[in-house]
Amino acid sequence: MSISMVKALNNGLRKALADDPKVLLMGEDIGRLGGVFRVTDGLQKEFGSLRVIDTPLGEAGIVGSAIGLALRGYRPVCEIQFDGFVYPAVNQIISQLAKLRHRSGGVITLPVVIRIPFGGGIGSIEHHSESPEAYFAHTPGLKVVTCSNPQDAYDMIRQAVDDDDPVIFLEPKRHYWTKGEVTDGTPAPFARACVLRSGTDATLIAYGPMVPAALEAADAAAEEGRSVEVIDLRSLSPLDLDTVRESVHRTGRALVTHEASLSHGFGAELAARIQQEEFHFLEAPVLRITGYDTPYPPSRLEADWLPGVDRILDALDLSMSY
Amino acid sequence: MSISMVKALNNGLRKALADDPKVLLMGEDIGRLGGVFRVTDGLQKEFGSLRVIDTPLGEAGIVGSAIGLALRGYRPVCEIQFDGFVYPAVNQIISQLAKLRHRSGGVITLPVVIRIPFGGGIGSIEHHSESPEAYFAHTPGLKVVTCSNPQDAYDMIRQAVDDDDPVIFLEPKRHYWTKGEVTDGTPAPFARACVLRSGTDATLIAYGPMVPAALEAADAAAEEGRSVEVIDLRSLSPLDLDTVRESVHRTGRALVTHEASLSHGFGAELAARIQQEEFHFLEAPVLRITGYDTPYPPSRLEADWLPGVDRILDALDLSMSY
Amino acid sequence: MPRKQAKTTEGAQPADGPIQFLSPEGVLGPDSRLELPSAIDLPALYRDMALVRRLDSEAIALQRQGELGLWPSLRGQEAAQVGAAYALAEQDMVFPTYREHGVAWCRGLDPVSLLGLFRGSTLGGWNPYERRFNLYTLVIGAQTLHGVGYAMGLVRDDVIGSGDDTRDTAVLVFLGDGALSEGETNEAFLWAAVQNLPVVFFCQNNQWAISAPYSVQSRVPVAQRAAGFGFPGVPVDGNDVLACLAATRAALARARSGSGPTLIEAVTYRINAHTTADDATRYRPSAETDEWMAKDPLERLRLHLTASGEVDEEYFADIERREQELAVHLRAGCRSLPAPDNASPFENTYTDMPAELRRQLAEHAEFLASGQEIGATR
Amino acid sequence: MPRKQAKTTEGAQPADGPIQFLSPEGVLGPDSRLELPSAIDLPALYRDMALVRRLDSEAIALQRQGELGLWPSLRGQEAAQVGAAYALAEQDMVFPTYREHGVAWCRGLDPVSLLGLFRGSTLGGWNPYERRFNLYTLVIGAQTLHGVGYAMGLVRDDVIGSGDDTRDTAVLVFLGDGALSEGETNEAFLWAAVQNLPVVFFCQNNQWAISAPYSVQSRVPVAQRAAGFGFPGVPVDGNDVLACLAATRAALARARSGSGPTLIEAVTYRINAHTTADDATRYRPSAETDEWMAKDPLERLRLHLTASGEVDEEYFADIERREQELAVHLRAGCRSLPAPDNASPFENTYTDMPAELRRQLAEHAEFLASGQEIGATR
Ligand SMILES: Cc1ncc(C[n+]2csc(CCOP(=O)(O)OP(=O)(O)O)c2C)c(N)n1
Ligand SMILES: Cc1ncc(C[n+]2csc(CCOP(=O)(O)OP(=O)(O)O)c2C)c(N)n1
Ligand SMILES: [Mg+2]
Ligand SMILES: [Mg+2]
Repeated sequence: MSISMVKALNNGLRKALADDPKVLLMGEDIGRLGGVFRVTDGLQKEFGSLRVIDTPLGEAGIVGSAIGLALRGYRPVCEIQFDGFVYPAVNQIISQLAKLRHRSGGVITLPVVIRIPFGGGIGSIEHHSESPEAYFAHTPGLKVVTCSNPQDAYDMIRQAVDDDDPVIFLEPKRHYWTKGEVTDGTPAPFARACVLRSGTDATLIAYGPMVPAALEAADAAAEEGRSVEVIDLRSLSPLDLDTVRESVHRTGRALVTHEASLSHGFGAELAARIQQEEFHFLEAPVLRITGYDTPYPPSRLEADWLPGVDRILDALDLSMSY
Repeated sequence: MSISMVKALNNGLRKALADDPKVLLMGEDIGRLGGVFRVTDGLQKEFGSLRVIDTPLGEAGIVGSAIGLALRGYRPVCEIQFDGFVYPAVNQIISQLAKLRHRSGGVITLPVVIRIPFGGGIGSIEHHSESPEAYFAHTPGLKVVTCSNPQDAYDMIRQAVDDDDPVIFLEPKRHYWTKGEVTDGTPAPFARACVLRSGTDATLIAYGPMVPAALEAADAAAEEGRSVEVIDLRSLSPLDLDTVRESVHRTGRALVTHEASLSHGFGAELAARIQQEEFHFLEAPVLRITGYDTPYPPSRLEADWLPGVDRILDALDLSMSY
Repeated sequence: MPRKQAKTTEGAQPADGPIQFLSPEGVLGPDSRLELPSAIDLPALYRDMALVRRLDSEAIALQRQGELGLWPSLRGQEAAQVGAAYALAEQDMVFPTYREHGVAWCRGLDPVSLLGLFRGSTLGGWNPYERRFNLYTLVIGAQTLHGVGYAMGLVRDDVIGSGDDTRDTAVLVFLGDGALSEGETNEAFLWAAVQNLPVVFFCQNNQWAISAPYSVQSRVPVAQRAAGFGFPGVPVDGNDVLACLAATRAALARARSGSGPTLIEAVTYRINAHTTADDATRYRPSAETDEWMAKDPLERLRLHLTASGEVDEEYFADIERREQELAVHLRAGCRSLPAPDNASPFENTYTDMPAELRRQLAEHAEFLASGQEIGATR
Repeated sequence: MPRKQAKTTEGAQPADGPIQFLSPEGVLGPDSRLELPSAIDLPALYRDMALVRRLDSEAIALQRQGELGLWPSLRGQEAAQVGAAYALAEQDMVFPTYREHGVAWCRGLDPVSLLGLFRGSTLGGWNPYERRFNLYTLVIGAQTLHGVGYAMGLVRDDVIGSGDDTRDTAVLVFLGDGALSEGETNEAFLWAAVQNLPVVFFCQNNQWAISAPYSVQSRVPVAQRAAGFGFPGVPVDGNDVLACLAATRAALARARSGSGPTLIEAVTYRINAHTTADDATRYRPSAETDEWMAKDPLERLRLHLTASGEVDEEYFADIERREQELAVHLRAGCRSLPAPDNASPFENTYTDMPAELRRQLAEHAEFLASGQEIGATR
């Protein structure tokens, strides 16, 4: 069945709600309206307003009360309406959600999922195109994952709900309406990266929003006779370094791409790891193709500001030139 | 005159207040009490409670109202009592403070300083030993600096107040009581790193809390016949990459140390840059000596958990072994 | 309608209902709690409301034509915005949300400058210092603290309580009913109260925060919140421009005199969907909208003006002409809004561009320059 | 004393003052606003207050001896804490700050477990589910939202409003006066109000938040805040254990019955400095402390018990013996608190240790193992 990522998430959440009465959804406008992206469409009608909760307009309240619900045995799935509105909840996320298991010596588990539509490219206004993944990936105690296609969306949202650790679940909003086959088979392991395309000349690492562009770039490179392996990380924390290493070890070249700003972005950690672990096997430095070190620009500039196929190919040229 | 870092900061702030009537200090307990670390000791008495403001207990309020004061032409210096309590202010910092200049097309300048005692090693309880620098360094629009000695503390706090951009001013609380000479000469440029010790075998990069350990490690290494260059970054954003590159270019080896967790910590960006810029000159991968990917441990564990001289020396051994 | 207290029943007001001077039928009468403002240019008020409504309709049309990405309509809230704006002194500072097009208009902003944000050609659009009208703030509640800080600055500048009307200054902060739930808004209330700041919080309770009715945010009227922090809350009929003006004028005077903050609740209604991207039919019955249409803020003043004979046909014809001019101005202005410069994000992130950002800008420029050729081959 | 309303004058209470049954002179009398609780074991209440005070003193002594890094003293707040705790049913859940040692004691926690956090040997110290007493929360206000979420869970578990005293459950959240200023606390109030949650917020207004007197946080009494959100606020004499018990009992009963939240303000005083690391002489006059010493919560109950003849000398001797035992237990227990395991941070960050963390743990263990030798040479 070919469905959009929105529909895949909707199906996944429906299944999670049906499978376990302790699963709750909570967020702004997720009930009647079904969320501004309709990810929760119809779920309040089906499961009632005690389980699909239209909350007041307060993100600290959403995450803070989700922690309390988890302490009472529930498995809340919070929706943050847009990436740029997660910051009021950061205190509860960093100081409480991420730390309570450690604080309690392992007694407390907080199976809380925080869903966040993230990234740009949809012509939106300020605060609606942020890429905050590095903040969360730098926070021990959180898992951070993202999906790049409907099948992963469907599988990973259920795995996130099933996971006993807090999960920041990042949804690449510019691919919300991209369709793909979704089946009910055995999903890939939650924390495992996925080699989407194998290659021998270079390894191109992407996740969430940038995966389609990475695949497209690999296609274009193939036409020029270059064989590019594409890895979809899926899990940003923990990081599946084994898959990355195995690939770079073979290809000798690594490129990372993400929308977030370059400095201290996710690619920095990947570059740091790869150069350390594969020092003797690298033919070229790890290169990063990312957003710039500026706030996200007005949307009329985003097409140029965001990394894309051409910049990836330029970086590939550069990598090959070493 | 040999004074503690606390006293140096106090002197610097006093001078800033005396030089410009638009400078204000604001924070919890900074007036009568002089701050929990006494950095603002005596300043309310000297400059009055309209200029040295004891605020309500709300960090969002502190930073949010500092933005409003800056819009009215003031230069507020906010104190966040401890690193772990900055998170309630993160929404105002990331979405407002860092972005307003960009949002306004350069019309608005926000000369706001946010002072944060940071880092561990003082036997404190949870939330009192955090190292949040990477969160801020990943946020375009913010400057992020830290000092490692009284002279820099005295110079840099005034430079931060004079700077027209928002500055996150991180104070390594475990060196608050370390004394050093402070004179009134011409300070080093604000955004410039400083080579504290020159060497030829490897470059050891540190900042704030880890600088004394880095120097100690270099001393110990010298006894073993290894010449280690030590760089104190001082400015974390913008990053003085020129100084770093020049050094690593010569030594061929780079090590970075910080207290913050390894993954996506500040060292990741440095490693990513160095491996890219000095690819052909590196004799060994850039190595990182950092806190682990766990929340900050109970204080009885911190001495072991924190990176220290021995771990730096082990890393140096490893680097030299390539 | 989600709240009892919000109900503006036809005819007499319950004593604890919102303050109202002008009934939906256009009948002007007193309210025991506030003096009916004198020497008000009612025709001017109506004209501005009409023009603001037209501004809104044109922006919606521009959005439909693809010239704007999004537009948050103010329809239904013209009286609240124009009434509040008329109470401002020139030196007062305004902190809007993203819906105060009517206040912007009264502040004298070129309305074209409001479009850039929603066109994606800028994140700002005007100089906030020029007309003392801050940039729109999209993060709910965040601007309330900026207003508080600005008011702290006024205290320190000693521009309150002198009795000099051209000098004493206050801050007017706008917020929606949804913003009442954010922690930051409540911190703003608390700071304003404790420091007795010259700030007026003007809450347009338009009954909805996207799909959430007011009952999701609160079980008591907005004005009651202020009492909890120790300052007055004043509910007014937000569709009565006179009530809005009078209450805001009184509150600003109070603020300027150094007597502290006020929270005004303008009970009104968001006639359109949250923005042009929203579909309100998913969550609210059209009957509710119809009910509020009957309380239209323009219509009641039009009825009053006509009945009182204060205006003639030429007056309405003149408004129609001005509306036309405005529409032409907006359409032309929107299309000729300058495209943003690719260098601007780099240039405006810091006061002086750091070396690394210069490097990135150079790389970006080079990439864009090479784009033409590359685009051809790839 | 920063607040008018907080003043507990000797003798008769003003009608709007905090609820009080037991005067500082030990005279028991009615208060028109609340029923004097019946069938209360006054000697037990006094005993627990005395033991809690001793616990506190011993912890301070342990800090002085270097066994603890820090201790936040509850001295002066024994009545508030013991009174509130006595109102709890076993199934109720408590969310403390970092100062509720008295509540922990009444909840049946081994008091030694309170020391680990301040000794630096743990960040927790007990199983929060065992005695339904959550871990201490150090970030001001954060626990208020956890309590709210837990109460949302109670509603969904359908354990309110059945009338079954052993089943119906409520949440008791503690907070300080300073916490009233955090946005998160206000969000908690709002959520509790809108959803009518079974939660009681118990605010110990000890007049100070470190060096900030209550006047820095608010210009009105604590209880008034609740009204702004639409639920009752109840001021009680926090040094009167009976008033604290009665008010909390009533509020918890209300919560369990499904009638919604209450905010209790226990007007009390922090006799000692904020923590052992603080120096209160820098910011408050000793005269103020003296004034409050005269309203000591233990002394008034001791006076009452002695005067009423309910207890004899043996009773006090027994308390003294128990205090001694407690002191011995605390001292021995503190010193024998297990040192934390170097592996524990790695083991407790996630449910299953990720590969990278396993690698780091191995590296760490190896480093520590090699430490002995290396330490010798370097
Ligand atoms: C912190 C934050 N959370 C969520 C949003 C998304 N959002 C935009 S408008 C809105 C509703 C605001 O309602 P209200 O305050 O009543 O203002 P109105 O739109 O009705 O004028 C929401 C939830 C936001 N902008 N900021
Ligand atoms: C968010 C946050 N900001 C600052 C602090 C530092 N701090 C610790 S206790 C305290 C005062 C708390 O006062 P109050 O709430 O009245 O509780 P009390 O200590 O009087 O019991 C402050 C400011 C903190 N713990 N958390
Ligand atoms: Mg609204
Ligand atoms: Mg207190």
